Amino acid sequence: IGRVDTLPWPASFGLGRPATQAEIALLDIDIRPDGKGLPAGSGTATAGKAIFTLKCAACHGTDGGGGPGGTLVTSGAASGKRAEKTIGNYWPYATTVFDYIRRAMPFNQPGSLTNEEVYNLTAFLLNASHIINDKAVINAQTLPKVVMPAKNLFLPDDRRGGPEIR
Amino acid sequence: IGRVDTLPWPASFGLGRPATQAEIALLDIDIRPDGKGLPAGSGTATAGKAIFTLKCAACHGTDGGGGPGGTLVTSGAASGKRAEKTIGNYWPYATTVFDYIRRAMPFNQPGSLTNEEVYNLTAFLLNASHIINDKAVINAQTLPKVVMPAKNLFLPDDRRGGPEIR
Amino acid sequence: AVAVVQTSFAKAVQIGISGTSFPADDPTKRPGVPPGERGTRSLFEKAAKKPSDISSRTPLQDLYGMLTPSDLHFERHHNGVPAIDPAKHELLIHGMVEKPMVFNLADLKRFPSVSRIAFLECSGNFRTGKETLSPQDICGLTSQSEWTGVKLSTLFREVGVRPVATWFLAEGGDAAVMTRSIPIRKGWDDAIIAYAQNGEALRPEQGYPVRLFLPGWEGNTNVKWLRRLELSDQPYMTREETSKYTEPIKDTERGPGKFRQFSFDIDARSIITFPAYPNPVQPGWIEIRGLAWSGRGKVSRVDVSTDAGKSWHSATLQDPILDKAHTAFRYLWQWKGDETEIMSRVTDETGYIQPTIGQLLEARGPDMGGYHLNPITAWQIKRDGRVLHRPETWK
Amino acid sequence: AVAVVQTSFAKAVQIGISGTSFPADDPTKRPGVPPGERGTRSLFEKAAKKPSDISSRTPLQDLYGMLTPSDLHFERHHNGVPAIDPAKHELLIHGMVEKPMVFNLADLKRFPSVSRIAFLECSGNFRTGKETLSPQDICGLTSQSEWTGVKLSTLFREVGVRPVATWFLAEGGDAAVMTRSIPIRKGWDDAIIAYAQNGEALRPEQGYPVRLFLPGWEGNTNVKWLRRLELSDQPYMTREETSKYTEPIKDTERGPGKFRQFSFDIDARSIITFPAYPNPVQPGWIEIRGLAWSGRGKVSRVDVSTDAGKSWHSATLQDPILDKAHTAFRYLWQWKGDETEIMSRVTDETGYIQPTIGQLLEARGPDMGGYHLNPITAWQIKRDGRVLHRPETWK
Ligand code: HEC
Ligand code: HEC
Ligand SMILES: [Ca+2]
Ligand SMILES: [Ca+2]
Ligand SMILES: [Ca+2]
Ligand SMILES: [Ca+2]
Ligand SMILES: [Ca+2]
Ligand SMILES: [Ca+2]
Ligand SMILES: [Co+2]
Ligand SMILES: [Co+2]
Repeated sequence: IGRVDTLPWPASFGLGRPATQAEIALLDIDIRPDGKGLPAGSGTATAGKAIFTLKCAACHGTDGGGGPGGTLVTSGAASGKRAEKTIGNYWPYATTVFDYIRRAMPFNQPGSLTNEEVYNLTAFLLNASHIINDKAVINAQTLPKVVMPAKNLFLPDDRRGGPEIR
Repeated sequence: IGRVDTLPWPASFGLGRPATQAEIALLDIDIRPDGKGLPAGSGTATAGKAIFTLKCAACHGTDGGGGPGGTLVTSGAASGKRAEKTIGNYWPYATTVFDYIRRAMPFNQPGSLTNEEVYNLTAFLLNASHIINDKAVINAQTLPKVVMPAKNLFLPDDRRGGPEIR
Repeated sequence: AVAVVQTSFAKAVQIGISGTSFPADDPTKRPGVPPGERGTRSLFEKAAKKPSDISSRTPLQDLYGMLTPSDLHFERHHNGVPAIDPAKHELLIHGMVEKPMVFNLADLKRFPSVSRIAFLECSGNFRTGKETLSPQDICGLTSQSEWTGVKLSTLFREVGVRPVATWFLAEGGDAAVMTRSIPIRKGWDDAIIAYAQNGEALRPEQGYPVRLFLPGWEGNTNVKWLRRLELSDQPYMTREETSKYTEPIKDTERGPGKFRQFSFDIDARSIITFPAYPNPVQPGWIEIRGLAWSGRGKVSRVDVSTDAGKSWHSATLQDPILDKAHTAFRYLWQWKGDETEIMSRVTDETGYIQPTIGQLLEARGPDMGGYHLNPITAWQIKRDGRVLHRPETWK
Repeated sequence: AVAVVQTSFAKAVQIGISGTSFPADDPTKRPGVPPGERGTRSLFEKAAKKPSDISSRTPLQDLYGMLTPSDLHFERHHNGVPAIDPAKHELLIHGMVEKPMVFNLADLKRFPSVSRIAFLECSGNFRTGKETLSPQDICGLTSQSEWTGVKLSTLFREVGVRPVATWFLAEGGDAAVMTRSIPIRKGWDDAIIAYAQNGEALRPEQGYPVRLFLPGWEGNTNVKWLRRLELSDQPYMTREETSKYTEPIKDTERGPGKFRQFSFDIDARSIITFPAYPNPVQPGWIEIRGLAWSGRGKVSRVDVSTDAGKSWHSATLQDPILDKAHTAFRYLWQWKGDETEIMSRVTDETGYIQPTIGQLLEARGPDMGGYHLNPITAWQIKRDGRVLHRPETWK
């Protein structure tokens, strides 16, 4: 939905500079649900468990079961109302796990993990949440295909103003 | 020009407290051109000169002729365009001299003068500006009667907006 | 210099006529502080934000008018406030655009600019559950500033956003590298790449040197310390827009257990900030004061009840009433000392009327979560003048 | 904590994939500062007032939008900023009233209140004479805030001002015990006894805890640190309103040598704040920006000339355009590198058009003094991009 241009402005103000592919690549760390953005590399739950114990368990508990940084691993759908909202019941896309861990964790050393470490940790958390089996290899091809329990929980906003309370 | 009261408000909000005559007297230090507000006491140029030398001359020069605090004594009407604007050519009311000195001077010890000192200093500055003679006694009766050279220099503002530049 | 003044003051007391009647620290009797480079705040003024580990709340009950002092603007961040050198900070715009570009701060400031006064509210801005809560505690995650920057549409035009782009990702340069996906229509409509706040550069806590500002949209989408925008034909489903800023709803067609996603608009809301806990009142005339706002446009009216919701009276709105802005309201009331409850209710220009918590529960279901809660908030006035929050309980 | 982060960062650089390409102080790689009680200003921001012995000027060329940060609001005082304990400060209203009353700060805050955004300008706000002057130097004695307080008419009503009263004296509690006489109509009209500024308590430099605010009137009449109002049937002819804030005029009927007194209104004025000295420009598109205001009402239009006054173009005014308020204007211009002069000219809603210094001289005479000077101000754009004030010379 671009816009027809009716402003009495120059086509370009000539400010800024073209971005190079190299500098875009450096910053373009996001991962889309379709897997766009996933780097080379791969991981497994077993390798992930070792890294998790070392770098994550202090804040999230052994196996992600809970700690000062919050709980990462529970299972069951959101219909079990008292269950904490976690990867296993409230994350609609597996790609988000990779994206979020890589950009923000560990909380005290953000941005310090290698892609390989992130793949391993992702595999570990998906396995601990009973979404993938413990032999599964997680990489750019397999991760977007993981179907998450929470996939169909979300509806778009239907609040629109006006008298109706939603 | 009071106002007809059409507000749907109580006649009084009942806030604040009545002022006592004593506390009004303590704060009511202003002097009007008609002499309202002048206290008991009196002064002469001779006595004023001594006080001036002690408490004022450091900033305004010997006899008020000029210093870091500005010039107090010159004479001649404002038509002498290069003359500094002082008591002798630019102050329309003598009462203002008493009022201002008492409230604001000496600059480094404001509010420290007795009424008697202020009368004396006023007499000194009016005499030095050739407005009263050196025998004149300045008090609540005589000060408002002193006719200042600048009395008729001032006109009310005639700017009113609209296209005309004034 | 102080010693000199004090000595001469002591002397003045002995010789002066009124000196003896004034207090020893009479400010009319000693020269004050000379003009300076930066103004000060009186040491007698104690208004402060209330910090938790993850946020800090604006002291609404201590403020006046519609603006929030920049250093009292609420904070919410996900791994602290970064220290950014503006000379090194850049904004990259790429993805579905003709010309991927990098803009430094000087570039951004040279584009045509815009200013607007608007509120910013966190969608998690509600607390209740006990009587001893102040407006700051209940809803201190809303603040208002004049924001200045370049319209995002101007930058979209500059980089040549492709017609296929329907969303964009906004990414921050903080330690959380915060990301949110935003529908492109908001970018073309009124989004601002803001570099100034209340006349000066953004404050670090509000995204210095540059942030996304989306008038009327939930705080988290207004990505601070903005470093990158990527145009896309789909949302990115970031952690914030899936596992976090989503809330349980009642879906009558598809059954329970559904959640609302991409719930951007801030529903209309108001709160009385005076009288309010912790400040007691005295019997007599009281000007009831508060703030009202809507993420969907202007405030149309505010009604106030002083009898626990039985009857409502139209409050006065302070001009100017601005689009998506805190609007001050006032209602004059005579309190005779009886126990009662007072509350306010806003109507916005779409006709939306601020609901009670009961109406929200009915519309959203019993497990409605903690986001986008905008209920009418009542203060209990006790006979002894204490003003207490009336807690809402539903879980 | 910093040491730990730095150590782990060094390790990250060794093992990380992108770590090696980021600068060592990358704010995405270390937790930021947690939420706090008061926000901060970036240490990279240097905007400051310029103090003299008697005043301090707002850095207009460094600001954005229409508001002035409270700590950058201009200062003008006659013997320093007093330190006032608000619990001890009172306002006495007496003279031609039915009930002489004393109000403390809590009393004043309980009355019906009002807020408005308005400028405050010193009538001595003009400098020229050399090329190296910035907007701050030329006209930094104007600033804008949202002021909140009680309308003076509300207090007049409370004390019962007698119909014979035609003036009132306003007196400050500073070391100058500043006094001005004000026509009573201003008190009934829109005068505010202000206790708040930009959402919080007044700043000490602006009159804490309470000041007189007279929208559109010369700064000196807006008595700060207000302690007393006396109602009278004549003006007091204080030093400020006789020997100081008066100016030479041309009186065609009564001859030369006359002076204007009680000249309260601020005439309409505008100034371009960008481009402006000391900041140079580069060829290309430039958004010319500035402020326009009038003490007589709203700004109706601003015209900008980029060819030394030969032709004029209508500038865009930023909403909201408020009564007696700084209004931001903008005009998009392509500078091709030629030497020229740019300038702005405001028209207010009374139809008053900002004059040239020549028009002022013709209307007021050759010796027009330093008050109420509001001439069109031009910036010379040099071929090398330097921007210099075009000095006005007439004495
Ligand atoms: C020093 C404490 C700490 C460490 C170490 C830590 N985390 Fe976290 N983690 C947190 C905190 C705090 C949050 C919540 C952040 C927020 O709210 O924005 C969090 C959030 C998360 C989340 C999102 C949870 C949700 O439901 O949204 C995931 C996933 C996660 N961490 C994974 C990890 C992994 C994997 C590691 C190790 C590589 C790790 N964390 C190490 C503190 C920590
Ligand atoms: C420490 C310096 C200092 C001392 C001592 C001092 N003055 Fe002043 N005086 C000033 C300054 C500075 C001003 C200008 C104040 C202002 O602009 O508001 C001034 C202004 C005046 C004015 C007003 C001049 C005008 O044209 O408006 C008068 C009258 C005056 N002083 C009288 C006195 C007298 C009488 C004394 C002694 C009792 C005195 N001064 C002591 C510094 C001083
Ligand atoms: Ca991407
Ligand atoms: Ca009096
Ligand atoms: Ca005394
Ligand atoms: Ca923040
Ligand atoms: Ca890395
Ligand atoms: Ca000041
Ligand atoms: Co939402
Ligand atoms: Co004037």
